[in-house]
Amino acid sequence: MRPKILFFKSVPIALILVISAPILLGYLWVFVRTFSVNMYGMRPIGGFTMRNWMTIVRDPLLWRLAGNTLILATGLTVGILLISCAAAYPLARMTFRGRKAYLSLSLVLHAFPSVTLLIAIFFVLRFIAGIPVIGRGIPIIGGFGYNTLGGVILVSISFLLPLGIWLMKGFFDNVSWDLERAALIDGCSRFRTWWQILIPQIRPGIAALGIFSFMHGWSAFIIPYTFMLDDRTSVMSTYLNLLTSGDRAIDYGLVSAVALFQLLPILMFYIFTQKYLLTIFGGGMKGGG
Amino acid sequence: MKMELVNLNKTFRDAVAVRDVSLEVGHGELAAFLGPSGCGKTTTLLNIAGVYKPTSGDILFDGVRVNELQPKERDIGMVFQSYALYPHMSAYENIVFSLVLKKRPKDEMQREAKRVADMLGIGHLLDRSPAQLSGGQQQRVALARALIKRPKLLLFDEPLSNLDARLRMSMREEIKRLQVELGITSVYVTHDQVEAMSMADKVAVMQDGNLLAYVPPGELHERPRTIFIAQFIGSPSMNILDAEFVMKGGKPTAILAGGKVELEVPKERVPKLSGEKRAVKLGIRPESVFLEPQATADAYSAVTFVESMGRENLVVCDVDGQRIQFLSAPGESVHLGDHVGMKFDMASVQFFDPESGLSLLWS
Amino acid sequence: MKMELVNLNKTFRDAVAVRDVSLEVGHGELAAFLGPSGCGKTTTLLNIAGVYKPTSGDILFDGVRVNELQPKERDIGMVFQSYALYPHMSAYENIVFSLVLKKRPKDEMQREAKRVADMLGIGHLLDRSPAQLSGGQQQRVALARALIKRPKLLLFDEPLSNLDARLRMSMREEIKRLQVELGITSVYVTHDQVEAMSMADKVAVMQDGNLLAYVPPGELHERPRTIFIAQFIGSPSMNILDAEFVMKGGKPTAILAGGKVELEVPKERVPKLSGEKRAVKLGIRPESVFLEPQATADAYSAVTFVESMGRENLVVCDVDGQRIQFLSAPGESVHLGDHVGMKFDMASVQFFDPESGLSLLWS
Amino acid sequence: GGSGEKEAGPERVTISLWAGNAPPDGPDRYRALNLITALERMQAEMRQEGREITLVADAVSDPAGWTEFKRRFALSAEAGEAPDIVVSGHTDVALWAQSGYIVPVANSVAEVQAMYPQFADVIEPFWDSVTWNGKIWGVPQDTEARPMYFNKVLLKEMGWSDAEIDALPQQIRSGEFTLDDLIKTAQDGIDQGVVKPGYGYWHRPSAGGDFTQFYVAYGGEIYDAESDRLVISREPLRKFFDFHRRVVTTGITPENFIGTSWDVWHDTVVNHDVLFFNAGVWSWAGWAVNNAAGGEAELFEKFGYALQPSGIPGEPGVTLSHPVIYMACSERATRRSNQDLVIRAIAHMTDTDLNTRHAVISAHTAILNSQLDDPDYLAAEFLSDVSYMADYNYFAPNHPSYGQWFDVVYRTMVSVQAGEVTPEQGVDEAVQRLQHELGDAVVVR
Amino acid sequence: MEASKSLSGLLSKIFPARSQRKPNRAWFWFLLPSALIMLIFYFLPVVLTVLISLTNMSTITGLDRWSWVGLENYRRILGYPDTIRKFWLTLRYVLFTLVFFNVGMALVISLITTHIPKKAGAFFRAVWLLPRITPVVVYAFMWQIMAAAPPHGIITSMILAPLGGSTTNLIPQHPFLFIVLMNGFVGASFGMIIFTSAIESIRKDIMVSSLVDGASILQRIRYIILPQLKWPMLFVTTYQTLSLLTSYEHILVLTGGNFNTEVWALWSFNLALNSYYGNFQYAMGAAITTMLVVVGLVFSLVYMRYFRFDDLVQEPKIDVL
Ligand SMILES: Nc1ncnc2c1ncn2[C@@H]1O[C@H](COP(=O)(O)OP(=O)(O)OP(=O)(O)O)[C@@H](O)[C@H]1O
Ligand SMILES: Nc1ncnc2c1ncn2[C@@H]1O[C@H](COP(=O)(O)OP(=O)(O)OP(=O)(O)O)[C@@H](O)[C@H]1O
Ligand SMILES: [Mg+2]
Ligand SMILES: [Mg+2]
Repeated sequence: MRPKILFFKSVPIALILVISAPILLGYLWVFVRTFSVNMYGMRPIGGFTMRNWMTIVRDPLLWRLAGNTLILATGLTVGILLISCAAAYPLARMTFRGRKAYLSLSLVLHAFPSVTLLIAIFFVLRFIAGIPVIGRGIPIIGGFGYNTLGGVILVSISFLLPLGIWLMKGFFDNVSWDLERAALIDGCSRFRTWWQILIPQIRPGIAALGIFSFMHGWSAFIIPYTFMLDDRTSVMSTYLNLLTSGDRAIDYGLVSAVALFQLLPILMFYIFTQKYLLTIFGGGMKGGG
Repeated sequence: MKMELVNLNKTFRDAVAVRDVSLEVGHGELAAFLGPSGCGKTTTLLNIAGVYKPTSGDILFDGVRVNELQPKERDIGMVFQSYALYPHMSAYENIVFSLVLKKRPKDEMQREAKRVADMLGIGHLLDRSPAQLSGGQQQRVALARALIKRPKLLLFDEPLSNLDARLRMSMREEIKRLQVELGITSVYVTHDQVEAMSMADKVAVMQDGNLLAYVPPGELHERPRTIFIAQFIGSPSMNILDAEFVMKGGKPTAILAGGKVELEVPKERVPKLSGEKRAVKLGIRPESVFLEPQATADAYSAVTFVESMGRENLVVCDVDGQRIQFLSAPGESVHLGDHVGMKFDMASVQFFDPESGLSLLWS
Repeated sequence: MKMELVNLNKTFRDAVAVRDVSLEVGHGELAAFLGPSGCGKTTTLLNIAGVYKPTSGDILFDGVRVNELQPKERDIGMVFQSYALYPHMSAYENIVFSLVLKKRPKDEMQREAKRVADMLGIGHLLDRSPAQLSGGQQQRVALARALIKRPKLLLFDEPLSNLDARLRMSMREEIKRLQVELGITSVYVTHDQVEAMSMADKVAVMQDGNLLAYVPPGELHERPRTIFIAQFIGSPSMNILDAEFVMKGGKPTAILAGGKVELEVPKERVPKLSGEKRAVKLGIRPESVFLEPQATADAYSAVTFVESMGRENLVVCDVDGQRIQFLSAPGESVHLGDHVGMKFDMASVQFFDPESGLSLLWS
Repeated sequence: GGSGEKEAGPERVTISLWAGNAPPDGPDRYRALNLITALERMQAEMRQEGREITLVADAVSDPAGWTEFKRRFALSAEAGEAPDIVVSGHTDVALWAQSGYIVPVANSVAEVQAMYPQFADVIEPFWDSVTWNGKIWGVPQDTEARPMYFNKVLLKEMGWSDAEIDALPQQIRSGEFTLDDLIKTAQDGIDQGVVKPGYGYWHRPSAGGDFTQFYVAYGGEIYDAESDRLVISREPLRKFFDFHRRVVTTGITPENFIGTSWDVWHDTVVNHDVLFFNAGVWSWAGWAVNNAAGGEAELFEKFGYALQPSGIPGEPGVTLSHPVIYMACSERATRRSNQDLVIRAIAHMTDTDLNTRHAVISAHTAILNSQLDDPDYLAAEFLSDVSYMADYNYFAPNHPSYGQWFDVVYRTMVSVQAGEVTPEQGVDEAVQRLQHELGDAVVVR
Repeated sequence: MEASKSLSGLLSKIFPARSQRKPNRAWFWFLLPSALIMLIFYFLPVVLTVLISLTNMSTITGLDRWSWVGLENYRRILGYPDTIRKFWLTLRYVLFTLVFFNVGMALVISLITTHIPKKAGAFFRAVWLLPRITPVVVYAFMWQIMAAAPPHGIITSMILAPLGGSTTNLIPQHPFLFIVLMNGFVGASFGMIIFTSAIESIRKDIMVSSLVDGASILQRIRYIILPQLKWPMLFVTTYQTLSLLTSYEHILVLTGGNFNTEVWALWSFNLALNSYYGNFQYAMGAAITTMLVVVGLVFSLVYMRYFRFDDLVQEPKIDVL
């Protein structure tokens, strides 16, 4: 019996090790590359160097861009979570005309490739930039017009919205009706029920969307690059672009280091959300409704 | 607060769950809902709570129509059949949640929670989360949550179903005491008749979404309006026998088993028969049937089934193809296959119309 | 299959839920678990099912240790207290799920499902999803799901708690019949004593994780080993009175209420007292106390509480500061404040040690 | 972009500049940084003229590749947020002039030469590269050549004498050594076992202007200035395709080669004994720093460089020049009307020392006559060596649809090289596609 | 005065005062933010894009001097010799990546990682997240290095060369395989995140009860877990189909569209926004996009029918508000 259990436990691990091998190998390479002058296959050539990491540590711009990136990623995450949790709630749990239509439409819009919408969105942002205060006059995010962090956040939110709404709707669907009923009877408004009772039940969903949107915001390139003009106020990914574009010889050691540097915060964010958001609540209910 | 239902209907897409229910629960009264599983009790409760909107009909609180009022505007407390505890809150937080919503001071909340929780015997569990509680403990937390609010109307949906007999009894007393003390109008769904009988001012019996009766508990037991009620109320349930009613020698008499059994019917129990019809259904509760030496027995037959029910035994006999069940007193020992004599106490006999099932005594 | 628990322990992080429980359920037997809410019944069941792993101790099936076996390798059926129906499947799919896993032919599944569902009165609901069923209907689906499998071991966790009395009775008969017919070893958790008494071959009483007794039902009622069992079993629960035991005129006598009441104790009920100790707890069931004209009464006192319990009334009197409760027969009408005489039937009296709570008759 | 706000006191003007494809700390950084020095000089000059002015430089070195840079510039110009000066390839002139993002510097070469002495110093043919529609739309900043490098060590192993090796650039320049000879020599090396198979000749691994050098080397024409139309010549195109198929079939170039990463590419040509390879002059600087363990000295020891050989015996070799130029943005694009001031700033950026500073650091070749005598420039041995190539260069045409022309030609070349189609089929395909995409804008010869 | 009155009238019509007890519009407030965003940043741009596809807008015309050309752009697209080939390539690419990675691999990973010890599960999920959060250039470079010829290549020099296999750059040899692999390893994490959290949110007692019912782990996956993932699967499949149809970045960086790997989206991007020489043909790009969208719509409709979208959108069980 013992060997059998061992077998059942080790087969999945072995399996996932095999299918993850390309990634593990690839990132091992990237990691080693940051410390070596050059590499042939998995073999470092030319010795060990700290130069790449020192470049990062010493570059003040990079840290500043990291700050901007954090604002973008956080703004996007908070925005998308709030907006899609709000939208998904009535779509999952209220009766009104046009419910299904709204759901289908929101998904279908995703069929439009973001790149080619850029020109059209440019028209919109250019218009918003002309509106006083909202366009240009908000601290930290600048505003919501062309060439502001806020504008970039809004555009990014819109691109993720189909994802958010659909994902959250699925999670709301699974919450027990009696729970919501109990809250209403206890004296909650529908808003409060949503906020205080239902939202905690869909924490795995929030984790999923949160992780996803944070990652998205943290590594977003095309939108900030297109709609933000000054690299000094832009984000990390444009800095990375700085190192890799054109047909110059690319310093892959440095690029790898910056890439890893950029990965760290997301991995930390991921670990955090895993721990706090993926613990789900059980109990307190019986029955299947 | 007085609560009225007027022609309440609730239809789900493919099923009628509540049909034309009208009743009134007076201020401070407790109405119990009894009925077989799936008869629409929970649905009715959810309509009163404002969670469901009646398909038609009205709900009145103190004479005011509240159909359009939101649950939170109705000031009610409810214990759910499924408990419906908030899984992300501790037992304490679950209990005081409604007070938090009312922005009560913290120390008051703590005091009240402690009081209610101790009363329900869960004072030591307040820190646990629902997942760490047993079924009965969860149910008591749900109960505490409804009681702490002291609402104008309390709705209980089988609130004690997961508790043991002793706890259940003391809980039932506590609920009743509290309800009377505070004068809270209450609706109480239960499948435990003793609970319904002992707590309720009036009992509503439902079947398939219809309200069959809404009467004080004693009346329900003594004067059942239909065969269904007669059989549903009381455990073990009433024996229903095919009989013929005749005047024999000037005395009203019920004849059973093709004439083998003749029973004299007391004056006040003579069925109202219209015209010549004499075929009736005779109802007699197991408690009114006793073992009797053969000489003086009303009927005599073989025992087909015996079951221990704790201190008494349930005895089932077959009299000419009709099943009669009754309880044997603790001392008497009856065995399968014995032939026994039975005596019928006709003082509480019931008669029903065999076709409509309606009572021939109390309609 | 014979199922044994040997010194079973289950500890949650901060609480001991099951403590050193050992018992044996013989092949084809049905063991009922009784105990107050939170005493560890469900936890024990989940250990047997293989859902929890014992903290220590063994579980044996036919003498083979199965601690390490996965639930699916144990061939068990279980009715969960929380039902645990699969929300994405219709009632039918829920019921036949275990057969699907065994790759049974389709028509067999349909036949079996129909049979079980009809037996449980849910034949017409097979197409509905759990969310469209009432509480009792869900419970019956859960029951059907466990029964259809005909496993080697059936575990029931309060399987009838949401059903009305009548349905419950017929269901209980069905389950018992099926269990006996198929000879399936079963463990049955319930809070309904009548259910336990009438169905079980042996009853286990638990308190705070401890197994207090594991005996046949009759013995549990007649020969309780501790005050806890005595009071827990039987409803309304046994009166426990402070008394002194003396020999008075050669007759064993219990003296209550500072000598106001003297009761003669039958020979076979004389307590085993060691040494000079004479203070005892006298236990007498409400059923053994009767109303009696004052002249011949054993005791006399004012009625402090009367409650209707359906056909009988529960009467509570206060005799010299001690509470005595008993049932008045249907005919007798007793009112609050009346002074009544009581007669004690000493044939079934119990005596307990006031300190340890152990029986002085059956230990 | 910056803005030209006026305050009390001395007039304060900000002049902004974006330079594309130039990482702020890369060798091309002076494309932007020169503005700072230029404005200091200009401010001093203007103060002498009696104009109290403070000039502030807002120079952005944009590291993004050309594509992204141009997209961003186009959109900011549409939003009225473009910089005053944009530094980009000369091929953008036609487009941006047409869409009104930039203003002409002058109406003729004569006029521009008369404007500022610095402009008069520009080697005259380079003005062609910024001429469109008869007007001058920008000022060249630098240029480059894309030589054919050869591995001297390998040639020597193959039995070439030092003299023969030293004469090779001259032979190419005179048309004695053609592309066919290149294939033959490489094959020779492989046959002798000196050169590893597939290491005879490497072209660049991704799209780039270098490839038109072969087309031109076989006599292909790209642009007909008179009618302002693009040209595609069938026969040269066929030969060009054929050459790129042959290098694979003869085994001097590896199969499956396009798409190799630049990192690998640079390392291979420098350290792994490739006989011939094409690359820009600017690569030299990068190799010295990143690839060659022995720095520039090692490079000189190992490699020689020449024009790209001609395909036709007797014709001189060629090279493509792609000058990067300064352009002054229009009022529409910047919402400012300081273009005169801006052009004056461009003139200061064209000071010899500034341009040389940039050229030397980034290994670009000169565009000013005075640079050729500049001691700093002369000190850069490699640059002086390749200066002569300016005489054999050609420019990509200033035609708005040139990008499409190039894309079609390049893509077809790749599929011919991979053997998906024969050179003849490739020609038909390319011609058909060009006609479909460009219609009247292309002439087939 | 008049104006303000009619305005307030209008406002009170849209936002009825609480006391009026008109049909409740809680849903309206919940939907408002998302509706606004979608309207402004999606709906409007989509309409604009379709309009742009009917013009000759490009860098040459700028954004304000274009003119209408009707269906000219569409005519030209259909006239290209390899339009159809690219279309099939796109479908093939979408299908393979979707089936093997974005849904298939995602399921496998989420199932495995939820069935092995918690920490190991979290670790492997993090590993699979890496490709998504790594900048495309670096990620593409990783693949290039893996496939490069020796001595640089990892696969070639570590695996193939010792076995005597191919020693040239693998990407041009198997371009289709590599674009699917590269996209797949990024795409799998999307489904993985969603499936994992959906699995985590299945009620505990149901998981347990299935085991007691006699299900093995594999059977539980098949009968309990997968059916409860229906909504996430509909979503992931539809969403990822649309994403793949419109994705181009990885192919762009890996092959630049060479070796017959130019899918429609990349083609659109190349035309509209990726001219080395700066002439962005906005209108052509918009036209290709619009055609792509039609394909996307067809896919979504088929999926919604096939997955019985209507059943998945259940009726609310609370009537009020
Ligand atoms: N996961 C858990 N963590 C901590 N304590 C628990 C957990 N599960 C149960 N308990 C505690 O263990 C004790 C036994 O619980 P169990 O569910 O077995 O009771 P039970 O006898 O089934 O009660 P009931 O009749 O109310 O269902 C209870 O006190 C309960 O609070
Ligand atoms: N959402 C629903 N959709 C369709 N039918 C429903 C729905 N909810 C309940 N029903 C049906 O309506 C009837 C009444 O249900 P209800 O829950 O009110 O029964 P109940 O009297 O509370 O029963 P129990 O004692 O078993 O809890 C049942 O037959 C049930 O199956
Ligand atoms: Mg119910
Ligand atoms: Mg339990």
